[in-house]
Amino acid sequence: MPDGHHDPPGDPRILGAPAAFSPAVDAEVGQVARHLHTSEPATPTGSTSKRGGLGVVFWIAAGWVGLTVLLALLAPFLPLQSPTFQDYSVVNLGPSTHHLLGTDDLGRDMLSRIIWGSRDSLVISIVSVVVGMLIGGSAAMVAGYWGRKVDAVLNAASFVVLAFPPLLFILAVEAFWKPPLKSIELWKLVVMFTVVAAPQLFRVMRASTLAVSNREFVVAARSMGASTWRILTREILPNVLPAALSFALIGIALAVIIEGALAFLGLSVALPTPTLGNLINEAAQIYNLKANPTAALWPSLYIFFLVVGLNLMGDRLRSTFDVREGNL
Amino acid sequence: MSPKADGQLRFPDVADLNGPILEVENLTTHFQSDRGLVRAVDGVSFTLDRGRTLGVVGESGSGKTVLSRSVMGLLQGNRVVKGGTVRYAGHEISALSPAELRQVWAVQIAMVFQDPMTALNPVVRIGRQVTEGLRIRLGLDRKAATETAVALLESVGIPSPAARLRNYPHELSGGMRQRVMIAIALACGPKLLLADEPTTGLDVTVQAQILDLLGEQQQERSMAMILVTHDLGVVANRTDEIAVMYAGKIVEKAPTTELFAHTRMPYTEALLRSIPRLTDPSHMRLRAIPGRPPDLVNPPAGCRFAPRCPYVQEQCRQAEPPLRNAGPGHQFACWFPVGSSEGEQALAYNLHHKVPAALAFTGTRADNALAAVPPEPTPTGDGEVAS
Amino acid sequence: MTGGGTAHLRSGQDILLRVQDLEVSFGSGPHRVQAVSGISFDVAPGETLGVVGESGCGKSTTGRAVAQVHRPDAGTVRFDGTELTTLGSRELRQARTKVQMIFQDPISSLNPRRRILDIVSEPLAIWGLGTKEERHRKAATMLEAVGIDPAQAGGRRPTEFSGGQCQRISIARALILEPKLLICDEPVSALDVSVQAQILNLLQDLKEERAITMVFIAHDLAVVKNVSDRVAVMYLGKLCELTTPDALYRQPAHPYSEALLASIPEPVPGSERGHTGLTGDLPSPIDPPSGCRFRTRCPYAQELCAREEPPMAEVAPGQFAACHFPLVKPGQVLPEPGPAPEPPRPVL
Amino acid sequence: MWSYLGKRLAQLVVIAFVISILVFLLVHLLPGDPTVTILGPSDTHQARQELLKQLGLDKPLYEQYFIWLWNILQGNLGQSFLTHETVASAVGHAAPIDIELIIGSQLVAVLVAVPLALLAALRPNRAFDRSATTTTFGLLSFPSYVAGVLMVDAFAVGIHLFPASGFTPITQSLTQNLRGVTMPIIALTLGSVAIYFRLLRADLIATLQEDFVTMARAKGLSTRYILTRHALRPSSFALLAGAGISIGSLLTGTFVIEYYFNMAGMAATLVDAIQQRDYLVVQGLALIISVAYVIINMVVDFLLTLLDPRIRRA
Amino acid sequence: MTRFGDRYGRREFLSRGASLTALGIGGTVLGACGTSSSSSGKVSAHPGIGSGTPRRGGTITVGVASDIDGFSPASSHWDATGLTYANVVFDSLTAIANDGTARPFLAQSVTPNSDYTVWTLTLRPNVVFHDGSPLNGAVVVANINALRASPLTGQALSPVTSVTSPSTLTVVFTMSAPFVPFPYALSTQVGYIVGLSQLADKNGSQNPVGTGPFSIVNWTQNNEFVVKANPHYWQPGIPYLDGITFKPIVADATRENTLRSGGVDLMVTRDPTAIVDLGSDSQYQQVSALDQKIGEPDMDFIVLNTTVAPLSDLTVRQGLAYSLDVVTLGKLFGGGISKPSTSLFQEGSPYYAPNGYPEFDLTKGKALISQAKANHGGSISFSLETIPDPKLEAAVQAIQQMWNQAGCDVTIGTIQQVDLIQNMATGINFQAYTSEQFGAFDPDLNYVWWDSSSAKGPIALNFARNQDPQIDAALTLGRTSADPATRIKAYQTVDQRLAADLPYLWLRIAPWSMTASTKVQNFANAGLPDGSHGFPFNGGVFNPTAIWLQG
Repeated sequence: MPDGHHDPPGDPRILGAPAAFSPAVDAEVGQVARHLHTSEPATPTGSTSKRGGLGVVFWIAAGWVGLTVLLALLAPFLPLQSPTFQDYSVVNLGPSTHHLLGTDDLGRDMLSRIIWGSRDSLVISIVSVVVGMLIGGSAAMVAGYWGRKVDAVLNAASFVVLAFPPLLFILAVEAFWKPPLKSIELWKLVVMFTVVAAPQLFRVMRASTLAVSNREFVVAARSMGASTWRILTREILPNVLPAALSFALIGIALAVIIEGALAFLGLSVALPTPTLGNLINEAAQIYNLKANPTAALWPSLYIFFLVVGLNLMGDRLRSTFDVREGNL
Repeated sequence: MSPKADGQLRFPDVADLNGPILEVENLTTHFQSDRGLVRAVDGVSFTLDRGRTLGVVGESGSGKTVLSRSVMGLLQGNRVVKGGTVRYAGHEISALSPAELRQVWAVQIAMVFQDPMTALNPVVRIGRQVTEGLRIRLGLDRKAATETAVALLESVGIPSPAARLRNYPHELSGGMRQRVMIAIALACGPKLLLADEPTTGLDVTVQAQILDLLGEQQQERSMAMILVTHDLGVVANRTDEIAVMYAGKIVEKAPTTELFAHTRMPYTEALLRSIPRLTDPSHMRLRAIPGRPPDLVNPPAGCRFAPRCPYVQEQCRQAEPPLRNAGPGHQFACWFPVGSSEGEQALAYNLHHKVPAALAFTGTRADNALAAVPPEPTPTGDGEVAS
Repeated sequence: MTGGGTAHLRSGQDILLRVQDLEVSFGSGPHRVQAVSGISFDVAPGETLGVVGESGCGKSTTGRAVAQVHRPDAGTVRFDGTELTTLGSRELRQARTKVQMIFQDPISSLNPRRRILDIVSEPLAIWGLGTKEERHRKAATMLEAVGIDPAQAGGRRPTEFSGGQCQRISIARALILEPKLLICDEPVSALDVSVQAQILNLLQDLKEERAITMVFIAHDLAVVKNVSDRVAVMYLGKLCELTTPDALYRQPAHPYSEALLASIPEPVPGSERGHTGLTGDLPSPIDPPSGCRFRTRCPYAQELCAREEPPMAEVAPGQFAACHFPLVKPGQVLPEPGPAPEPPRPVL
Repeated sequence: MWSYLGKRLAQLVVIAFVISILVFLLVHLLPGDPTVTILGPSDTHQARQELLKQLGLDKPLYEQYFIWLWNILQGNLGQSFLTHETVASAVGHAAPIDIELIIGSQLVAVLVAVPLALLAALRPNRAFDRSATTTTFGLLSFPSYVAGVLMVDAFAVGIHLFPASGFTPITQSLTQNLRGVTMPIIALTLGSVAIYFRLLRADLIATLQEDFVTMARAKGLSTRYILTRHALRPSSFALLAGAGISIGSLLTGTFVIEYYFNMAGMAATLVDAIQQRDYLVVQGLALIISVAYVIINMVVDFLLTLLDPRIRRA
Repeated sequence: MTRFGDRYGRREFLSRGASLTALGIGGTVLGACGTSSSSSGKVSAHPGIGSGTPRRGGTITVGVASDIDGFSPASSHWDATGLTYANVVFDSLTAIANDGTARPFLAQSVTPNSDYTVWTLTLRPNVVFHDGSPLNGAVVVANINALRASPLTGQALSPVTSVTSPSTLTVVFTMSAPFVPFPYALSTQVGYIVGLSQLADKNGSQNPVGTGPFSIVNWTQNNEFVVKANPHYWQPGIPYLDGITFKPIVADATRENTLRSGGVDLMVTRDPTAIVDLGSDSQYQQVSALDQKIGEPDMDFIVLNTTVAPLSDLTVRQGLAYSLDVVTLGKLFGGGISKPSTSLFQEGSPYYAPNGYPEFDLTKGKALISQAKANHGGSISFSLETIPDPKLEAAVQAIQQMWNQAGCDVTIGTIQQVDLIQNMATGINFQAYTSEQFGAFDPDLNYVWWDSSSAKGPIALNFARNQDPQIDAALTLGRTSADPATRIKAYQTVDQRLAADLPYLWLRIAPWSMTASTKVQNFANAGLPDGSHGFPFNGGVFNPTAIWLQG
């Protein structure tokens, strides 16, 4: 089946997409592949491997997210008041030199609470998404590569987990698991989030794996006698990882927001530990909103920019590596 | 000049036309890219008489596809830089607004695309894809449009055409899809058909059928046609005239027989010789063209083919050769043309000095040292590269 | 397994690959597609077998089945004294090193996320041969052999290369394990004519240097003729004709071969044959025609063709065709090959 | 097509079965005792045992499961231990809320996102596209619980435009119903608008580069016609898949909004029931939600096959 | 019991129901309250009491804090909302007047024999149920028997050994022991009489048939309860309204928003900030239970498990009490109206007397804690938990800091309401919880919560498990003595002993309030048939019978 024309710079088709694949391959890989290699309006050169191809926006977002993570990591070493120290003489104050972002209804320093709060929020979101990706991702690669029965079983399993009402699951875990140590509360949430995230990531990565598994370089590796493990790790993984990574970033953003929702229900990390969700939840109460609107503003803004940053990064990665949410 | 009346463009009947149906003058199409201006079509001129067929031949990246789309005015957008004029039936269509151009398309000029798999909307039934032009452009009602569509599909050799209208493109074979596309192009009775690699995606057996079909339809409708292809074999027997493009420029243009009989441009010759022939014995070494087409952002100075040319001399690298006449209708752009004494001397000189391109041209074994041609790193990727 | 026959198989020990009654199918149930239905062929060491046919005729599937990339449903693939179809996965992995493939889409066949030197040395890495430096050194040698400068290219990724260069890299990778058999699955059909010539020359050179046996799959008869010692013509999962390229060109025995030949456009004005080749499309492989599968498009078809499947038979010495009414009758003397008409070549 | 549907249906049955087991086990292994909520913490052991017997909770677990399953197969989802309201009737009250919120929010999201995406994709990276893209990023990062609080403050408390809480069944009063759901729907819509816009825009941009769009232009068709009749449908696969996921997650994801706007939807009812160990209600609701999730996804799959004729063979 | 505004469990009865049960009907809920309502509203001198001529017609919408699980006194768990609903569709045999005494209501008279072991009720004649059936002794007997048979309410009537109806309008209760405050019990959940058709109806708990001023139109769980005026109501001239729609709105904020946006005309809340805000707004009128002097007010407190170390150590409990700064807590969370409390009763109540409860003294607290540490391995560590409610969560964080400053190692956390109740009852995993309880017109209604006998066994209703013979004796005395002075003394003893034993660390009086838009008149002024005024606002419970709308 002749085809082929790797359209060079200047050919109008390239204005759209790097038409690097033959229709024959397209037809085989089907719709998923279509999604995999259609893209944002590419430059006429259509290359994806350029250095700095992620653009300024990405790096600004990454810088912001990085700063957030760094602050969270360094919280114990920063010259911050304890996030739980209550000073009843300075309740509900606006920003001042002593309290850069003001204080809350118990006279605690908002800046300190936000930075410390982001610690647990980030641990929950990042760890659960990373672990979810390890579990869901490996299952996805196995399912996508082996196909057939393995795929059918894993796929159905992911459906079961997805369809199971997450609220029931979370409340059940909440009721079931009473960690003897308060420090484990955090990990309880991580486990819940992981269970919820894993099947989602499974579906994303399965779609990418399916698309990649049919590519000829995988067939080539097989014909060279590569073991399955080697094919999965050397050939498929590097190709599904960027896509998965972009979803992971968006997943982390989502997890930060969901942590907030759980805090709204009193299901997030136990008191008195601040999390971003706990902070918003505390501050968005009507009595606090009236007494101290800025206390709600700061954590909301913080979440907002963190989530925007993560979304931007994920989105940039996605458009650079040509993946669609639609492959879920 | 056809006057515009109440926003409607009017074109003279082709039969009454005195001049050529298409005149392209110094057409340029550049694209703005991150790396700079991509000179995809760079000063191309030609004319086409009604009912005649022009073949446009070149490698991928030579700008031939852009040329056909530029002629039609299909390339729009803020990153397209256009220049030159295109006159259709005496009317300067390159100056028309997009809305006006819509009146030209399909009814006056139509296009057959390279890959029917991608050029037919995969989620729209054949029926609508054929009839929508008829209904919207020609104002036929549903019934009339359907009847016309059936007739059209029948005329392009599709069996049980009425049933096919309900099909989606993927339900047809490649050949059938290409026939559908031709039917769509012909639907509104264009006077000029641009066929952009109409058979590239097809099997050889089907390719012949499609080319025959195009020929028949052209005869019947006395259309003019531009046949764009990378395969000289395709145009050899089906065109009146051939233009060879290289790096955005026409480097040789001649009536078909003349071109094959008296090839002037080394590039044309190299193209011809690199094709394996059935008539050649097995295991015959092919004469490959070394290197790759130039980067259209920074084309080489002088003749753009110089880096790959077996005849190349210092002059070629300095000065760009103009299009010169070599007999009736035959133009070429070369300082050391094939068949001339300068050319022969140049080649002999190069062979003597073991210029790799010349060695490759002879097909000698040594040229695997093509390796020889230092692999210029391709900064961005696409574009045929040698090594 | 019906018909087909094995008259064209050569006896004798000196056969590297013998494929017999190969059947491959895809899908299941009513949509089961029999892509290859019982074909047999053999390849002698150092020989190049060209396989030609329209898309959908099963030629690529055959290639993949030989390499056991897609395991066949039935039939035997005896390679270098080993029966591949019955091998367990471990032995098969071993055996696969001796059979390598080159694919149609040069870009898709290289992992876009890996560097060229790693890609080419990957087969060595898989088998743990040598240290990393040694592997890279060997890969560099291979790259040089295919005309890629390892110093320049080794550290780059496939997306930075053109199709032609990628195909060279694929070839380097395929040859690094020094396979005995190279299966080239449409290696040039995605390339421009000028590059196609480069690759064909390269393959030819490598074959001579390294005494590689090849199965060369393509749809372009002219290309196949150029590289092959024997040509197998396939149609709808079946073998139609097997002969030398010159015989095929001079005197095709099977009507399908004739049609195929007639379809090839020659870059010579006026060379067009009156005959336009084939009409219609390939029938559906899900429900192939009875008897001779080509009969629905065959200008010579008779009632017999629908009833009975023609077996392969020798119609001329070394020329086998599966046709009830071959265009070359057994015993018929072939016209002497005249000098090939030279195209106009002003220089040299 | 029918065999495809049949296959999916079989899949649905299997998944529903597995989920029913999981739901049942999880609910019954929950610490806590429904008799305590019913009787209160009184220490009459006998009353408790009697109640357990009466509720059928004294039987072995597997037996309870099969009784439950058998009842479900007969269309009887059970009855609350506490209020004696049947699960079916509870669903009857709760489901319309979710259905309206979900359909409403997704419909609004699509109605907003599609034209925005069409306009943005037409001239990618120009002013309109950039501002729409930026805005949607904002929306995406704007949690519904914050949106709800702000809207109530502005539109309910502030200008009395909408009620701050409550759900009026559509059968009772259409205008009241619409006024009541407006703010919850908007709160739920925001994120979805962003997601739909982004999915559709990206696909549209890709589609608009396709040859068939060029071909449609070459037929002299108008931009509007091409966008709506040629580009939209092949660009909406990801949108549809996204809608499936979005709707699926909203099945219980509406909880915060239901809570804040005081609407007793499925999620809120489920949480209640869990809190009270109202086993049968939890089981019934969880099963219905799960099955709804699977059905929605299958409907999406089915719609995808309608939308994209190429995958019909599968 | 616990509940500051449970934002999570939608039904308050979870807590109240539990207490109910136990108590039989006791306590809290029904109890809730007390006394005179005082107005903090600034609009009218007598908010909740209509001035001018009542107007007939119109409907109102009322926001309540929870929904109920049914209308059956024998099997439903009525919290404040449940009793409010009951006031609407049913009538109780007795009712509390604004002086805090129980008066005959559906009964015409309630008379004990000399030793309070036999009580005779005469029923009001010519009273008919919504279904047209008459009220008579047989109906009451059927009701009481159903209540006694129910595991939920049976205990509340445990002193009753038999009930008979010697004549059409007479009912006689025979007790096993003197039961002085019996008329109070008849104003609680067990005093509401339903029609025979409801009793016979399998789904009776969803289809109330009462004698009340309104009859049910529609009840959609968790959504609304709609009633229309009963044209045949036995009290002449009322109700004035054509109908009422009740909307259960669990979240305090949402309820307040709904009032502010005009979605409800009247609501109940116990959020001090809301009370202050709304009270200072001329668009609203307010009735608050904060100044209640009668009976016991609803209290917010911390309940300690006195059987588990380290809280089993009285020294520790004393240390905690001394280091708990209720005044600061009041400032932080009380919106300026909170009343820190150190007693079961409020100053001004007849039962109130100085009780010796530890006043805040951090130094003393620290000393006691450090003194106790030696006995507990060097540290006093325990967990304090509350239900998920932002205000409670904030409060326990402050308390944590206070106690940690005193030298404890306090862990805090949240626990779902249902688990909290179960843990308290079983004593498992239970150390210190926030709680709300003890509102009652007559302290006897809290008998079970304090009696030593209910502090034992696998399930204990005396959650703190505080066993004090002096308390037991005082409680018995209060129940069996008819002498008011003796009774007052008895309950003062209870209060003093609790202050000494410290099973409960008092925080404040629960700040219940009722807020209405200005058009709603007379919402806290239901009359009683004897001409007295009914108790206006009893914690979260009120009686909307007499409401009328301003023109």
